[in-house]
Amino acid sequence: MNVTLQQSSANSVLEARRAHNEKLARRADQTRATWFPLALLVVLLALPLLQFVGNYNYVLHLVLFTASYVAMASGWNILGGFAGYVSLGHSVFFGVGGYFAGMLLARYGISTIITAPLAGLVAAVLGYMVGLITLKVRGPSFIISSIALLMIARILFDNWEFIGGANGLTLPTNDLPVQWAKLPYYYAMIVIAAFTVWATYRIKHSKFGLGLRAISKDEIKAESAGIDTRFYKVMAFALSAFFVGMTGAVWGEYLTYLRPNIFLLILVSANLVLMSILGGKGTIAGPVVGAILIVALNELFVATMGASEVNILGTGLVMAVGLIFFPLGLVGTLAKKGKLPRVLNWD
Amino acid sequence: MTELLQVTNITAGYGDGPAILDGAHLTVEPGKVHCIIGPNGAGKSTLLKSICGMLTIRKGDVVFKGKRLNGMRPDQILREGICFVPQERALFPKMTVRDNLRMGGFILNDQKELDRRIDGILERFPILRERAEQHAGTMSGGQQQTLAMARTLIIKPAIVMLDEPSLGLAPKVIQEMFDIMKMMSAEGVTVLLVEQNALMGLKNSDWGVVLDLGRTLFEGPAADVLADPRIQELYLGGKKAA
Amino acid sequence: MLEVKNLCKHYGGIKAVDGATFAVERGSITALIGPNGAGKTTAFNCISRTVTPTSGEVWLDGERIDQLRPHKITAKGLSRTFQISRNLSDMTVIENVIVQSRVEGIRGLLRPAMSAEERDKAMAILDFLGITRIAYEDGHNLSYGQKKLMDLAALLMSDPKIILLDEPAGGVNPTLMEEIIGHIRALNEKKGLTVLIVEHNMELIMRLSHRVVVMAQGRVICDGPPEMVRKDPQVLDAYLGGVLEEEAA
Amino acid sequence: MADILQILILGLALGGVIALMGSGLSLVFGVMRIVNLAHPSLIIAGAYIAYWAFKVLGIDPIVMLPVSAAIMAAIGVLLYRLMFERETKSAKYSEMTVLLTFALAMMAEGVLGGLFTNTQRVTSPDYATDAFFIGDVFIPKGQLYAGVLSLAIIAALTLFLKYSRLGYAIRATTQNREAAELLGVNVNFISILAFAIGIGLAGAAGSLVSFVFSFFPAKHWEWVAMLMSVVVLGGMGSILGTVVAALLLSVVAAFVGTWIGATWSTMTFFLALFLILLIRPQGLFGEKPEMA
Amino acid sequence: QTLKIGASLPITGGLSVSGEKHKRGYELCTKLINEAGGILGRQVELVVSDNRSDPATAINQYERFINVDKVDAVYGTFSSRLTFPVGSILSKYNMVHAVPSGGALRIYEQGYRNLFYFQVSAAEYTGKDVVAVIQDLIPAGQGPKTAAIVSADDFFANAIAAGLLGEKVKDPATDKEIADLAPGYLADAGIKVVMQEKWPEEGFNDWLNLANSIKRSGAEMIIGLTASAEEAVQLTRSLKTVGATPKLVYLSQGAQTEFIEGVGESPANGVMIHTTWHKDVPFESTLAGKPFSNADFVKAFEAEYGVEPDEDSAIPFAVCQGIEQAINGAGTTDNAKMGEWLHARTKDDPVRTVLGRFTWDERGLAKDKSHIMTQWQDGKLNFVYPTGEFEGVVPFSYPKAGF
Ligand SMILES: Nc1ncnc2c1ncn2[C@@H]1O[C@H](COP(=O)(O)OP(=O)(O)OP(=O)(O)O)[C@@H](O)[C@H]1O
Ligand SMILES: Nc1ncnc2c1ncn2[C@@H]1O[C@H](COP(=O)(O)OP(=O)(O)OP(=O)(O)O)[C@@H](O)[C@H]1O
Ligand SMILES: [Mg+2]
Ligand SMILES: [Mg+2]
Repeated sequence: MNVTLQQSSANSVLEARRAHNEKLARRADQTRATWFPLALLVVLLALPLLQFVGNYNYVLHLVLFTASYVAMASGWNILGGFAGYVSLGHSVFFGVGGYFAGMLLARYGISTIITAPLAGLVAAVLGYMVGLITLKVRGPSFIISSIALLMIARILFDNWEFIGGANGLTLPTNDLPVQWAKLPYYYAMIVIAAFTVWATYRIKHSKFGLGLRAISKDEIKAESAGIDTRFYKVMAFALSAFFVGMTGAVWGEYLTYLRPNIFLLILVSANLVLMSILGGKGTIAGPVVGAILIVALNELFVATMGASEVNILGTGLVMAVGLIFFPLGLVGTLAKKGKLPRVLNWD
Repeated sequence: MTELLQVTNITAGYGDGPAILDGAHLTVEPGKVHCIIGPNGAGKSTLLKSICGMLTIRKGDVVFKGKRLNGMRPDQILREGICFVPQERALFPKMTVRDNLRMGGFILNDQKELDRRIDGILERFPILRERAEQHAGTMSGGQQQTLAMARTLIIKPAIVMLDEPSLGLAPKVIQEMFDIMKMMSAEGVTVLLVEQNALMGLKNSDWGVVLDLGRTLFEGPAADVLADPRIQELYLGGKKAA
Repeated sequence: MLEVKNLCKHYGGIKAVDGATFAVERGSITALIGPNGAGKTTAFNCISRTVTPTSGEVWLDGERIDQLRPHKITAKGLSRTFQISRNLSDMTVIENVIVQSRVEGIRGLLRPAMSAEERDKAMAILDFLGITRIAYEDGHNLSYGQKKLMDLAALLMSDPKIILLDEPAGGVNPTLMEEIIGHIRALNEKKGLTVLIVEHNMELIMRLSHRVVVMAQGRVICDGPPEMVRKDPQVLDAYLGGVLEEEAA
Repeated sequence: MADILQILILGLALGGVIALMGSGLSLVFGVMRIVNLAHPSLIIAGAYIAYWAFKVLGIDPIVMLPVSAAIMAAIGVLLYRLMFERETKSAKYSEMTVLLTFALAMMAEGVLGGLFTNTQRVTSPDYATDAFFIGDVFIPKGQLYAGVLSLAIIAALTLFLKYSRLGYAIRATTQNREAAELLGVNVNFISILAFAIGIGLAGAAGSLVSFVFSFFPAKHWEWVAMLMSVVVLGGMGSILGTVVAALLLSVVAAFVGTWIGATWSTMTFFLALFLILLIRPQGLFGEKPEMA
Repeated sequence: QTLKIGASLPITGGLSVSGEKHKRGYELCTKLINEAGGILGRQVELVVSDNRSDPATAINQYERFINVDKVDAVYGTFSSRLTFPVGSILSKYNMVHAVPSGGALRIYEQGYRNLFYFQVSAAEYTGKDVVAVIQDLIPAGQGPKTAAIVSADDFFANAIAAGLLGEKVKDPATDKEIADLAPGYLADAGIKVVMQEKWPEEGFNDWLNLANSIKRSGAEMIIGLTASAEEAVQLTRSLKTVGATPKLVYLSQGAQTEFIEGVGESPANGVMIHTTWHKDVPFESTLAGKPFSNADFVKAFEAEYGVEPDEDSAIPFAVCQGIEQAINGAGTTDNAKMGEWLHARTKDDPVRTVLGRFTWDERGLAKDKSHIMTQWQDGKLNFVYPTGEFEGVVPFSYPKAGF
């Protein structure tokens, strides 16, 4: 029998696959828009000038509030997004940072803006130690262990008389006039947020970040590829706690009131998770976009629907719809489909 | 010559990705052993997945006993009589070997008959009988492969499609495997297999198919495929025929 | 170079590895064969410490490694592949490969994830294995054989001293396998790479290996040069089932 | 001595109810790999059904149990089709479901709050605040009935999943969806069924809980952490583990609460979780995770 | 142009039950004012938003009221834990802060300006009236000699407990002593505390065990300082289940309808609760310049919502009345002037609300007021103390006949 092998060079499948791969390759080194976050930062730094022409305290408050969540969600992203360990207990570090710096302020009068890095460090050490225990398990068990951590911290703080127990602790307010009173915290928070975003960028593009991503996919494979998974994970935990702790420090003084149930709330952690996931877990711009989106949505709900159960229903609905239609988050899903606007490509 | 399964010029791919198959065709005749060969990534597994309904077919037809299968679910296609053992072992890792076999006969309604057939299988494969209560996920690679194969023997379908049945099996067992396949085809079950161990595969088949870059390059008697020098060089490791 | 002494791994009543002892000489290609369920993969797992051995010792270069964590062992130059490929989904093939390149010290951690040299090196390896076409594909979306090749590429990326291959030929096209074997042999000859390989493809084993260790039921039943092993009646009975004679005929 | 016995009984009584609530969670995880964070809020929904039936029609919550289970199961079918169906193919199904059910919990809270206000409710059949007195020692009737009934339900369900053909199909689908489909299982139907069973169980638990604890829509936050701790401690997916952990922890908590202080009794659950992670990460009855 | 007043309330979350009732109080009062022509001739627009029981959100929302909605005045929020941080922010903006709920003494010792508490007194002093009932209404020698105090670990409950037990109130930030309440009201009345226990604010379930401990302690008086009506229900039901037999039960919460609905008539019988308000007390107040009695309030409330009001709606109603009178009195919505006007109230020219008359000291605590002690009797909440001040006082029932 005659065998015919037509090795036609114009094989359409070959073409299609090559085109596909080229598309993927192009996406891999798509130029990122570093100018955009920088421009955003400049605008935000100049924003308080508005105070000269009127009272824009609420705008500043919103930006500050958003920035604090940007910092925390980005910090959370290191552990939850890069390493794949979803923690619902990160508000513990928010609380530890807040209380540590807050007590220093109350007793010695040192502003939390100065002690924030120290507070972050304390949170990081705690994160490191907790990580040694809880990072032994992954998936649902880890999530639950993080909730348990939160509960334990809550009970301990509630019963620790030295820091005011469940009744809380008031901090002195600064003496600036109403118009300028927010500025120190505003700038501190913007700087912390910017620093955190920059840090997550650096981490993602380092060997450490690559290792974390490998860990999030398959820990055994990662370990056998020569990655010290335990060290990487625990470091990721400590780093993410660090940024959340710093934020907590400044937030405490800004609120002038420390109370376990302001900081140690599951809803605070849930917000971090929601923001990161809605924006795009594991991406740089994701937590930022998520934070802005959630704060804006909250404002919208408050403004249009006021007080009602619609509020919580709305939040749940947004989360569900977001997850169903953007399973990788806004940034992640758009990037996968190749439809991400250039300005949001930060990684 | 009446064909049992006719695949004509199908196009298929994963999700909204590129077409992996484009212009693949295949004719399966009753009672014979068919062997598909081709390099890695040629689309062999993809072809089998398209036939059994795991992938949506974008263009072309799959016709089985005169009935069009396009758009049917895998479980419906199984009930039509086409059974598929994928390459990545389709076992239930946290079920025992026996329960895996029991699942193999899920479409049988007669539980007594099922138990009888399971016993028959365990009889035939001593290694499985030895491990009947072990979780399938903790078995060795070859043991898992054996189990996956053995499971297809429980129901007696019109066509069995096997994706690299010899994978990870010891030489002695491979021989047994092919013997079983021959026996199945003798019993009237049509076999369609994909093999990288092409020499072995073709030697034990009646019909050979060469697939590369998503299209069928050659279809013909297995002996012809084995004999062709270009196929030798490209797909069989360049050795002279035995 | 690699010494396994009295290695045991028991799962409840099942003795997956039951007192296996063998050694791999520096610069040699040693094959580990045996029937299905003989304990070959389990032995690999114990050596690379993916599972904890029940008892026994593993020595690498005169140093005991069975107490070390897996990444330490990898850092000492011992790399392995998995019988059932483990790939990192949502990461491209090239990332899957580069992940395996060596990172040393804290400073190493801060290095860029993918330097230009690493990328070039990875691409060269992929090219050799014929899978550049899918370099940017998701590591999960590959065909069975492609995954095996990707694993192999990752292994070569880490410049190991000794590699443990678990059925590298399973599911790989024979023509391509020929080339891969050629490459491994070249590495072995030129760079003194030590290889321990598990394979069921006897023909390949006979051509490639300097020495063959045969396992059955968790024990080593035969150990010697290929010619000797293929004639051993015990091996023929337990493993080969007379295949080779048939082929020779 | 009577004291110790009494504390033991009270611990067991509370443990029975917690076991009931937790085992639904465990079951849904065990057979479907869904960590249903909405389970407590669906229990509350079930409790509302029992509450209104009790208040308006005077039907005993125990009698209402099958009805509220059926209603919740029907709601489960709807939820599955709307929220979970399209996720089943996702590689990150398990992780996705954690987040989706979290969203579901919030939505349920919102809807329940809108329908029933945030006033706290409790059904009060006579047995709810009554007890059997045996000498000095008493056994609270409400908890006893709830505990015994729930153990019966759980046992029945476990047997069903273990031995029935549908049970096989459900387990197979969870372990390897593709393979199950290739073997002739209509996986979508099976998934809906399994989900409906899980939610129906929440409905059943709701009826029983309605006379043990008081509830309002936001209450689920308090329950979720405790129930989850019990489930992890017992070993994710092991129902026996959940029951044992619930009973054990409740007894320990009862002693801690009496001898050390009520504040610390809640802590027992969380500390125990950390301890188990230290010494036996897979939980009391969990299977050791597969390695290579 | 409308006159805007903002209130942030916990409509969802842990405090939602009371939050919802507060909203009704504010809404009803606003509606009545508007029907009567508004304040200063302007219609009043009430802006309520939900802070989900979260302090940070509450602060955020008051900032929003002031800066974005540009409200003319605000009403306070519910609970000490929310009031504390809100106090700081409102003080900073110089707003009049009329507090419906937030009884911890520490709030009033922070030096916040323009704070006005619309309840009897700081929570620390509540015990005074409890002990007064025992001393005045129970024949000498028959009163309880031992007490068990169980309390929620809540700002408010802790404060009541501190007064009863005679603890020191300290500011943990600076360790400064705010008040020394020694020896405590119970010791004053010669009652020995035989058991004391606290349960955590959230996630506590082990009520039966707690009740059992109370029973074992053999205390003749049970003092239950719960943070919510829900907890009061749980505690009472458990006490019934274990078969406790105290002579007297005093709860800090439980005047609400949910309580009687949850526990049933007979277990509730004889349970004593302190309140700031009771529907039968003949308080006279003014609303929109016209007389408006407490009975009018109850009637209006029932007409609007179809249920009887309770304390949680009456107090915010009074807050609203206070703000209305302050704006009218000052003749402007300038909060500084309103504050001055409120501070200038005297015994003869007080703020008149459905909670009675209010004048305040420098800190913002009401002067010369005492609690109304109520008791559940046959499914009705009757008020039993103070005797001789108003009509309608019902005889005190003692001792309690089991649950
Ligand atoms: N799940 C998937 N998603 C996207 N693309 C895929 C997926 N699986 C396979 N592919 C692509 O389809 C092509 C063909 O794969 P297929 O599995 O059919 O190959 P094969 O012929 O079976 O190869 P092998 O012999 O290696 O098993 C490959 O190039 C692969 O990259
Ligand atoms: N986790 C486990 N639990 C119980 N038994 C196990 C486990 N892992 C492996 N085994 C058993 O140990 C034995 C050795 O398995 P192993 O995978 O090492 O075999 P192998 O030599 O690699 O075989 P193959 O050639 O089929 O891959 C097998 O009988 C297997 O069933
Ligand atoms: Mg294939
Ligand atoms: Mg193996």
